[in-house]
Formats: sequence, structure tokens, C-alpha cells
Amino acid sequence: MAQLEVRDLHVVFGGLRAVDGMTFDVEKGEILCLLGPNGAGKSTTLDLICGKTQPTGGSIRFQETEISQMMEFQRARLGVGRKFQVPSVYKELSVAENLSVARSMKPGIWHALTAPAVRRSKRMREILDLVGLADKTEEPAGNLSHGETQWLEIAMLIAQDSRLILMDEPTAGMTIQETARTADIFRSLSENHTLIVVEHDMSFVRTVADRIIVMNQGTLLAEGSIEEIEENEAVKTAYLGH
Amino acid sequence: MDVVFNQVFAGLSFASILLIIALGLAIIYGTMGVINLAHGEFVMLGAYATWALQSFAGIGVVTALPLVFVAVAAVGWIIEKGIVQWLYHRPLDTILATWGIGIILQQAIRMGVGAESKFVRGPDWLSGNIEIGTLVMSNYRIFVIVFSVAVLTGTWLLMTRTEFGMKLRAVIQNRGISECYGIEAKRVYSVTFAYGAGLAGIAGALITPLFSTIPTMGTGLVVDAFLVVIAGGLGSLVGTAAAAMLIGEVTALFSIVINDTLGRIAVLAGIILLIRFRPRGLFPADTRR
Amino acid sequence: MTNKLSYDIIGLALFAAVILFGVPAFFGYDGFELNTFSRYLSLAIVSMALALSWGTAGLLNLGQAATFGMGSYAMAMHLKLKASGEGLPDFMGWNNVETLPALWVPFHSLTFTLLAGLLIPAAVGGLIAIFMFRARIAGVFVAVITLAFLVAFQLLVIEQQGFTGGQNGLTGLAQLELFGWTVDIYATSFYYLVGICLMVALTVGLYLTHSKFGLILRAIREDADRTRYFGYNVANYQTVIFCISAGLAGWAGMLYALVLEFASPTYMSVSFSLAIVIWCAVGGRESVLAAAAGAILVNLAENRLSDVFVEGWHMMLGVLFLLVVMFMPRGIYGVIVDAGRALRRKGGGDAEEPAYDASLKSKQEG
Amino acid sequence: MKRREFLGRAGAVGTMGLAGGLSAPALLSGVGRAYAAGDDIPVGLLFSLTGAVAVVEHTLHDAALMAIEEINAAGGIHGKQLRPIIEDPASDPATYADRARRLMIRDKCVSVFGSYTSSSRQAVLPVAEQRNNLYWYPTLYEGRECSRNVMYGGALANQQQDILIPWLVENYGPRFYMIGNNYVYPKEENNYCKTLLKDLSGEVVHEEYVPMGHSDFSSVLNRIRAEEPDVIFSTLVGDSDVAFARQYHAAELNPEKMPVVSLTRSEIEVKAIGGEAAAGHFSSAPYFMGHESPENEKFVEAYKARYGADAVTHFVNEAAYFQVYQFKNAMEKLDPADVSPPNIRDAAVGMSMKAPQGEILIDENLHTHLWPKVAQWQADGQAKVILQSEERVAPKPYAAYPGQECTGKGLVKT
Repeated sequence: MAQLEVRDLHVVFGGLRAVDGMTFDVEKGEILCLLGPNGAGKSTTLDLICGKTQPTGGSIRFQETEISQMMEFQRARLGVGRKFQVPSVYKELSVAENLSVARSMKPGIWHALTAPAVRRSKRMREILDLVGLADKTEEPAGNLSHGETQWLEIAMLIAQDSRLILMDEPTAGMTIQETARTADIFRSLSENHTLIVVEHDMSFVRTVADRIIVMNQGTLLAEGSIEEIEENEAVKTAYLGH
Repeated sequence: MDVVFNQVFAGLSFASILLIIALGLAIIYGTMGVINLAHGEFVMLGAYATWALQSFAGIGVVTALPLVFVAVAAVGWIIEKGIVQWLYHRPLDTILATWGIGIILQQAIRMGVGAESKFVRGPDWLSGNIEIGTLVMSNYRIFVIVFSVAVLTGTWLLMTRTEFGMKLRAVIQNRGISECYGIEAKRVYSVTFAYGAGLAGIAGALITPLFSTIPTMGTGLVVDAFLVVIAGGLGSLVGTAAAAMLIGEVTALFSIVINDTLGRIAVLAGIILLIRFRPRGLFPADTRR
Repeated sequence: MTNKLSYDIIGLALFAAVILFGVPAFFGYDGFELNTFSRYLSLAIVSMALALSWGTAGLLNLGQAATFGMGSYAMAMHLKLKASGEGLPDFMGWNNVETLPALWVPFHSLTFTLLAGLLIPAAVGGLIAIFMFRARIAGVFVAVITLAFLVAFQLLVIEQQGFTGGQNGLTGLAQLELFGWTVDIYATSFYYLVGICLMVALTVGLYLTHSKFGLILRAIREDADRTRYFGYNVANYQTVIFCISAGLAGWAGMLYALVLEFASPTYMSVSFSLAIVIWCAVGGRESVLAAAAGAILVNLAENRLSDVFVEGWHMMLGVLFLLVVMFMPRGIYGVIVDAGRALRRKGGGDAEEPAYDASLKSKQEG
Repeated sequence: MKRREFLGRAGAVGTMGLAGGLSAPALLSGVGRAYAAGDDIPVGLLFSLTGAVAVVEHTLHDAALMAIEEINAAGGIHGKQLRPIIEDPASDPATYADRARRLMIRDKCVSVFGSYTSSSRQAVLPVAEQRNNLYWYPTLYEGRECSRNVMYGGALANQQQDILIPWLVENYGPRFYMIGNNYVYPKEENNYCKTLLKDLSGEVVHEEYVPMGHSDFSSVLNRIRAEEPDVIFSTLVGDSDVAFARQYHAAELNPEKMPVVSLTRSEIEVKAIGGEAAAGHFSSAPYFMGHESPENEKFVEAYKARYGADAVTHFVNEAAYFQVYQFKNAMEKLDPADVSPPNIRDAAVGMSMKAPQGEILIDENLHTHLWPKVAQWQADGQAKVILQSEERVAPKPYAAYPGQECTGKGLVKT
């Protein structure tokens, strides 16, 4: 049984078939990269999995549970995490508070009512060290640089500890060094987590991807390892415009 | 049965007044997302401007309309320039700021003109009624209905047929991109706010001969007008017109079936439900904001 | 965070010292002055309740006066029944109501009344919240719906004269008897009762804002969608804070009815509801302490200035409010925080704490 | 904590009320002083100078203040000047309660004159009773109240309707349409009217109540058209009354066929309605500005001299005026050492005086014996008295409720 099974997924926006019959599996611990030209439906696919968008048809099974009709927070509680294209940290909250929000093993109200806003745990310390924000815990996230904001967001994903992490262009705007470091982190993440990554940076994809799916006009165009994809004629035609 | 026809007319009359007030509000809200709680005070200013023109210059209500429009639009323009434009990124705070403006305008009138009700004469040539069988329609109210339709049409033409309207719609769609094409969004906002205020002024001028002209006259109307705007759908003129009609008629008909108060409560409850289940209103405009 | 917590605890202690010891001593335990002040204290509770939903969770509840009014009516109903003895409350007779409505019967009991004044507003607030937040209504729509609810509710209370006393409200009330103690509203003990209620409310408010619950609410205020993807049921969080805020408002309403010795539909008017918003904004919506202080300060100013500037007072209030919204969106609290930071920067340099300037940019509704 | 002692008409001056604050000579602080033990007699004036009812209450304030100054100019009471302490309750019941406490507790006024609406009287009542003070209330009201701490100067249902209703039935017909604002006064007046109509075999074709401040009467007028009543019996107040009268006129209904008979419309509402629209309709009250008596001539003249030629007197500010004189007469009967609110009350009972409306008397139930009149409005905004009660009518606050009576010992159930 694959960890995530997507079957014949459809969504229509005002006549536009944004995702049109996607079927694929994702195995536990895998890093899957989604490629495709703009408007191919990559981000929409992530939206459908995390619940931002409701599908018009098809099924999504996560760890053998049908999740396609669930609310976002219910999916999140099952272990589906999402990082958006636009960095979305809480600018008004401090770094430590951001992580505390992200650390949501017990998202219920009763727990929230009895817990302090920030609990300084060993795990938190480790995560902050990992992303290099240990000396900025009290800083409001709004004051961080663009790169630091990206790191904070990744730290939040680690803190959230989702089994399946959906990422939309995680390296956008990063320097080469930062990208490399991100790749390292992804590799270490995939020991315990499954990742689906939408990414344009091919060198990054080459370093991290276990498997690649290429999408075009809402459908699955090709699937396979990086080498297989680079050889695929259909991909060349559609994606590279030859 | 006679009562029903007369009530339909009464509802139409109420709807026409609501429409003119709501139009200004709808344009301001649709364009800038500003909940203008001072709108009722613009209506009140229009009424007082009419009163002043009539008592000091002998100008009749109908002749005064363009002057009142310009006067209240000018006030709106100043308020936009001085206060509202600084708050566009804080929509919740515009509610509070415009409430403050409302208090100030009301108090200014109270202190400058006095709190007592002012008397404004309706135009003589519109006094009297048209009677068709048992249906009695006041000429002045017919005039208000016709005028409101004219204002609606005029606004629609302005939005769709003029360069300003084109710019306005462009800014509503996407402010950033419009500015790249050389549209001065700030200017468009000022003019729009002034236009909306001017329409409220006209509404005030039209209702003074019917109601009492007092500093608080606008406060009650603004809640209704707001609900019209939201029920109609953001930035949709057709929606605003339809919602005004609906609310006017439903209020009028409820008021004979139950009574005025319960009718009003029922309408309020209906609108709350509408917002809940159709947050984009009856006729949402096809814009992504 | 711990810093902030310790400041808040110091703030609460100072506040308690001023209210419980400073004020009575300043007025020489004069019954009239303390009675006037206990009115402000009950208003401070409703203001801090608004700070919880508005400041913490970003939900501008323009219908706060409705739940406040419910509390005041609950208390007044009990005292009216007490004053009427075996008979019907007088106004029911005037409206040709022959038997005591079922709604009124349980208010014979003081325990029920005290619970009802807290729980009925909380339940009503909760219902409205569920209604709105399940549909993900946010931003200005929350303000509009709560405002419309307030208008409708006040109309209903005035309309149903036989049950509510209509325009005149509930008057001619008995004195409250609390565990054998007859409450004299001009006594110092009554002032302490109200003062302690305020302190309890503030403690609850501070606890909430410093708990993870408060943190999640601030996260929701900033980005509700993002918070959902962390697994938090946003609607539930919003509903709970709305309930708590409404319950506290109801409690404040009960005290207010005691202080003024009547309940009136004007407690549920739009202008009163917006006055609560003004107090909260002037003090500072982010802090329950500041919001409470704002209510006391504005009311004190009104008391002292409104008979000097009879007509001008309303104008001054409007201008003050406008200035606060435009230039001090965080209220007096914001000014103090900024000043404190500037002072520290000047002195130490290392303890630099960055500005939260962007902090009040509410999210534009989509 | 400086206090404005003597405001004059600051509120009406229209410009900043600052003038009022500055014109305040800080006299002695009132705290800690026994009743009237000082050099002057502190009395409270509690009329709204701002807010929704300020238009009416300001005229009450003006009349009461004029009476106080007349008394002071004539040498005061037992050589002591009256010291009016003015508070503005801003048309808000909560503020009435607050300001009443200031006057009765902090300032130790021996009496407070104030207010127009029922809700404001109700807000003042708890403190007046608790402190055993005296509240002089000049307004017509719904009755069914029997407080020993309120001096009621206005007309009760029986004083407004007993001569009116039979006359209407006789001259216009028995079919009444009742319209009023939704609160206790209109309901009580209508209850009483219905008992009168029953004996005259009249009928009520429709009875309805609109919210306070309601201003669109299209539906009401449609119903009136459909019902064609003989009389429109109105208890609309303030702005609602103004809007109704205007719209009635604009709808070209005929006052000769269907007159609006109002218990609440006075010169002040007619001023806002416009004489033309008010002409031909009726009001019932114990006083109209056009009433001919030497006392009234003097009152109107003084009032106009003080507040301008277009100022109007009406049946509520006449009472606000004469109540101050009733207070003075009672005070004069008392030994200065005995001055206290309950003693003033006891001294006032049974006392009669010549008021602008005629010779009036304070009943032992603290209400006033008055001279009911019915008047028709003219195009010039004045009322022409066309029917006057031949005798002074005693106040019966429980007239519509047999078995209950308000006496000098409070409410008695028989």
C-alpha cells in the first residue's frame, strides 16, 4: 500500500479543467517532484491534497483513509502539511511563537487552554539550530530577511512533523548556498517524512527527487526517474516547447 | 386587496430612496472596500444643504439637486483626501474612522445649525397625487422613483461608457497592474469617494420634504443601505438595485402582514442569513479582489 | 514572552492597587464617588471583553452591547420579580400580560440568574459565532453581521414590551440580596465587589492571552488559512473566544444593572456598542489591561468634561477617536510600549526589541 | 473638580459650550452641607441639552431657568437666592441616573426639576426614592405611578381625554384609528381611550405602534386610506409626529374629514411640521400658547423677550415654569430650618396658584389639577382653543384601572 493514493482526480474552475484525471501513488519516505509548465495544475494538485480546493471528482487516500471530503484541519491532523509558494509565516508573532503554533501535535482547544503560549523544549532547540535561527527566537518574524523567513517556514514544517509534506517552490528566491542547504535538509527529512515538491529549479530537482511527475494541462504527462524524464519525447515537446 | 397595491407602491418608493443611498455606498465599498459609516451623515448633509439653499437663497428642492451633489461631493473629497485614503490597508479601521467622522459631522450640524427639525417644502408642481382606482400615488414619490432610476442608469453609463469608468473598473480588478498602465489609483479613489458622497447628498435632498430634517436622520438609514449593498453583491449595480427593490418591497409587505417593527426584524434576519449563505451577495460581480 | 508576561503581571498588580486601594482612598470612601466609579469598572469589563475578541482574535464584534444588555436584563428580571413579590411585574399588567411568562419564571432564583447572566450571553455569542465562523465569515463581514444582529435584537426587546418593559426597560427594582447581604450600591463594599469582578475578569483575560489558546488566536488573526493547515479547527477557536467575550460582557451587564438600578434598551444601542469599541481602541485593543483602563479613562473624561463642554464634548470625542484610529491604532498601550522600547534602546542598546509596526494591518477580506 | 454652577443657555449658543464653562463662577462646594443651610438654595436642573430629546427638553430647561431667575430677581425665597445646578443628561437614561445622583447626593439639591420622557423619569426614580428627594416632572405621562418623591405637573389620561373623546365622537364620528410610538405612554392612553369609546359605542378600526423615530408612514397612510376612519388618534412623539404630519399633508388627506387628534403635538412640533401641514388638526392639552389669560400674557412675553421672538411656549414648558413657582410657594411656607425634600412635598400639597393655563392645585397624590383644553391648529402655527373644560379636572393616575387609587398615602387598592 502506498502512503498516498490519488485516483482519477478532477477539478473544474468555471469550465477550465485545472486537474483532469490525475492518478498516482506516493510511497512512504519518497521525495516526489512535480514539474510542468505554468498552469499545468501542479499547485492545484497540492491544493486538492491539502484541502484548500475541493475536487469535483476522484479520490485521495492517505494512509488508507479517504481524505478528499475532509476539512483542511482534519487532513492536517492526519499528517498532511503544506508550505505555500508565498512565504507564509506569522509576521506579527516571534520566531518561537511561530514554531509553537506549528508544533501542533495536540491541536484541540482544551490543550491550548492549559498550555503556555511557548514551551521551550529540546526538540524546539534542535530545530532552531538546524535552520540557524537559534539566536532570533524573540524576533518578530516580520523582521527576518527573506532567506531567514524561508528557513523559519521550513523549521515550522519540521516542527509540525507531518508525515506528508507538500511544498510549493521551496527554493524560490534563495541563493545557491541556501538552495544546497535546503536540499540537505530535504534529504534528512525524507527519513521520516514523505515529500511532494513543486519546483522549477532543475538542479535542485536533480539533487533531491526520487521520482518525478510531469504535468501538462491538468493531466499526467510522464512519470519516472530524472533520467527517464529527461529522455521522454512527450515531455520535451510539451515542456520545452520543441 | 387595494392595500396591497398601495403597499407595493410604498415599497417601491422606499426602495428608490434606499437605492440612491446604497448606490453611493456600493460604489465606495466596491471600489475601495471601505465600510463608510459616515454615509448616513452625507445624506444628512445633503438634506441640510437643501434646507439652506431653500431658506436662504429661495432655491427649490429639484433645482438644488445639482448644487447639493457638488457640495456634498466636495465634503466627501476632502474627507477622502484628509482621512480615508490613509486607511485603505486597514479596512476594519475605516469602519471606526468613518464612525468618528459621522459623529463629528452630526455634531458640527448640531452646533452650527441647531438640533431642532428643519422644515423643507416639497416642490409645488409635484404636490398632489395620481389616482388609478383605489391606487393613490404621490407625484413627488413618483418623481423620486423616476429620478432614482435615472441615477442608476447614469451611474451605469459612467461605469461602462466613460474613460473614468474604464479606469475605475481597472482599479477594482487590480490596483497594482492598473497603476503600471498609468492609471492614478489614488485619484480614481478620491473621485469615486466624492461621487458616492454626492449621491448620498442627492438622496438627502430628495427625502427632506418627506421626513424630518434632523442631525441624526442618516444614522438609521445607513444600516439598511449597507445591508442592501452587501445583499446585492460587491460592486454590482444590478445587484444593488435588485436588493434595494427586494428589501423595499419585503419591508412594505411585511409591515401590513405583521407590523413595521417585526417586519424590519424579519428583513434584518433575512439579510444576515443571505450574507451567511451567499457571502458574495445576490449578484456577485465577476471580479477577483 | 516571559518578559511580556512579567510586564503584564506587574501591570495587573498596579492596576489592582490603584482600583482597590488608590481610588477609594482618593475619594475618601465617599459613597457617591465610589458608586460613579463602580459604573466605570463595570464598563471596563465589557471593554476588556471586546479586547479579547477584537484585539486577540481580530474579530470586531459590533454587537457587544447585545450580550451586555442580556446580562443586565437577566439581573434586572431577578430584581424586578423580587420587587413584585407575589404579583406580576407592573409593566406586564400595562401590556395585558396575565400570567408570568415562562421565560421569567426561573429568574426567581438568584443562582439561576447569576448563571444565566453569564451563560445565556455566552451561548448566544456562541451561536452567532458558529453561524458565522463555520461559513468562514471574516473581516468586515463579522462587523456587519454582528451590527445587524444588534439592531434586530434591540428592536425585538423594544417591541416585546410585555416581556421586556419596552422602551422604558425594567425599572423599579428591588435591592439584590447576596447570601444574606443586602447590596447597597453606595457602600464601599459594593465598590469592592465590582472591583474584584474586574480583577477576576482581567486575570482570566491575561491567562487566555498568554496561553497557547491566545497564541493560536493571534495566529488566526494574522492568517486563518495557514493556521488550518497546522490542524487547528479555526472556527472552534473563534467560537470559544466569542463565547468567553460574550459571557464576560453579560457579567459586566449584570453589574451595570445593579449600579444603575434599572435595565434599559439603550444598553443595546448601536451608539453604546460603538462607544465600547472607542474605549477599547483608545486604551489599546491588544491588551486587556489597556482596554479596561481605556474604558475608565474615557468615561472619567466624559464625566469631568461633558458639563464643561456641553455641546463640544461629543465633537471632542469624535475627534479624539478619529485621531486614535489614524495615528495611534494601538491606542495608549501602543504609545507606552513604543516609549518603553525607545527608552531601553537609548539606555542599553543591546536589548533592542523590534517594532511591531505592521502588526495591526488587518487582512483584507477576499 | 470645578463645577459649572450657572450655565445660562450655553447649550443653545451653538458655538463651543466653552462659554458655559468659563461663565461659571465657582461658588461654594456643595459637598458636606446640610439642605439649604448655606447662603443659597441649591436646586437641580436635569434637562437634556444635547441628544435626541434636547429640542424639547431645552425649552423646558429654558422655562424653568427663567422662573428661577425671576424668583431670584424678586429677592429669592426668605431672602436666599436659588442656585440652579445644571446637568446635561444627553438624552441617555444611564446618564440621567448618573447626573441625578450628582444632584441629589453630591450637590444635596433640595429638589430637582427635570426630564421629558418616561424612561428618563424611571431612571431618576430609584435615586429620588432612595435618598427621599423630590423630582419635579413637568410632562404629561401615562399615569399608573404613585411615587411620593415625584411632583407630577403634566396632564394624565383623564385630563387629556375626558372632554376630548365625547366631543370627537359627536362632531366627527365614532371610528377611531390609533397610531402611536411603541412605548408605554401611547399604549396607556389608548387603553384609556378604549374604555371611553366603549361607553360612547365608538370603535377602534385599527391600532398600531411604530418604533421611536420611525419616519416613513406610507404604509400607515395606505391603511388609513383603506379604513377611512373618522378620527386619527395620534400619540406619536417628536420626529415621528413631524414626519407623519408632513406625509399626511403631502398625501392630500383631508383634515376636515379625518382630522389627526394628537395628545402630544404642541407648538414646538408644529414649528417643525410647518403651519400649513398642521392646519386643521387638533391637540388636547391643558395649555396652549394662544390661551388668553393675564398670567399667560406675562409668561409668553417674558419668554419671548428672553429667548427670541420666534421662541414658543407649550404645554410642557408651561408646567416646567409653574412647577418652579409651586416649589417657591412651598418653600415659603416652611421655616428655613425645616427645609428638606419631604417637607417641601408636604407643604406643596393642597396649594393652589395662578398658572398661565388657569388656577391649578397640587393634589395629595402629588399630581396636579389642571384645565383641559382642545385646540385646532392654524396655518400660522398657533393653536386656537375651541373647547375648554368648564371646571378644573382632578388627576386620576389610575383612571383606566378601577379598584386602584393613588392617594396621599400612596397606592391604595380597594
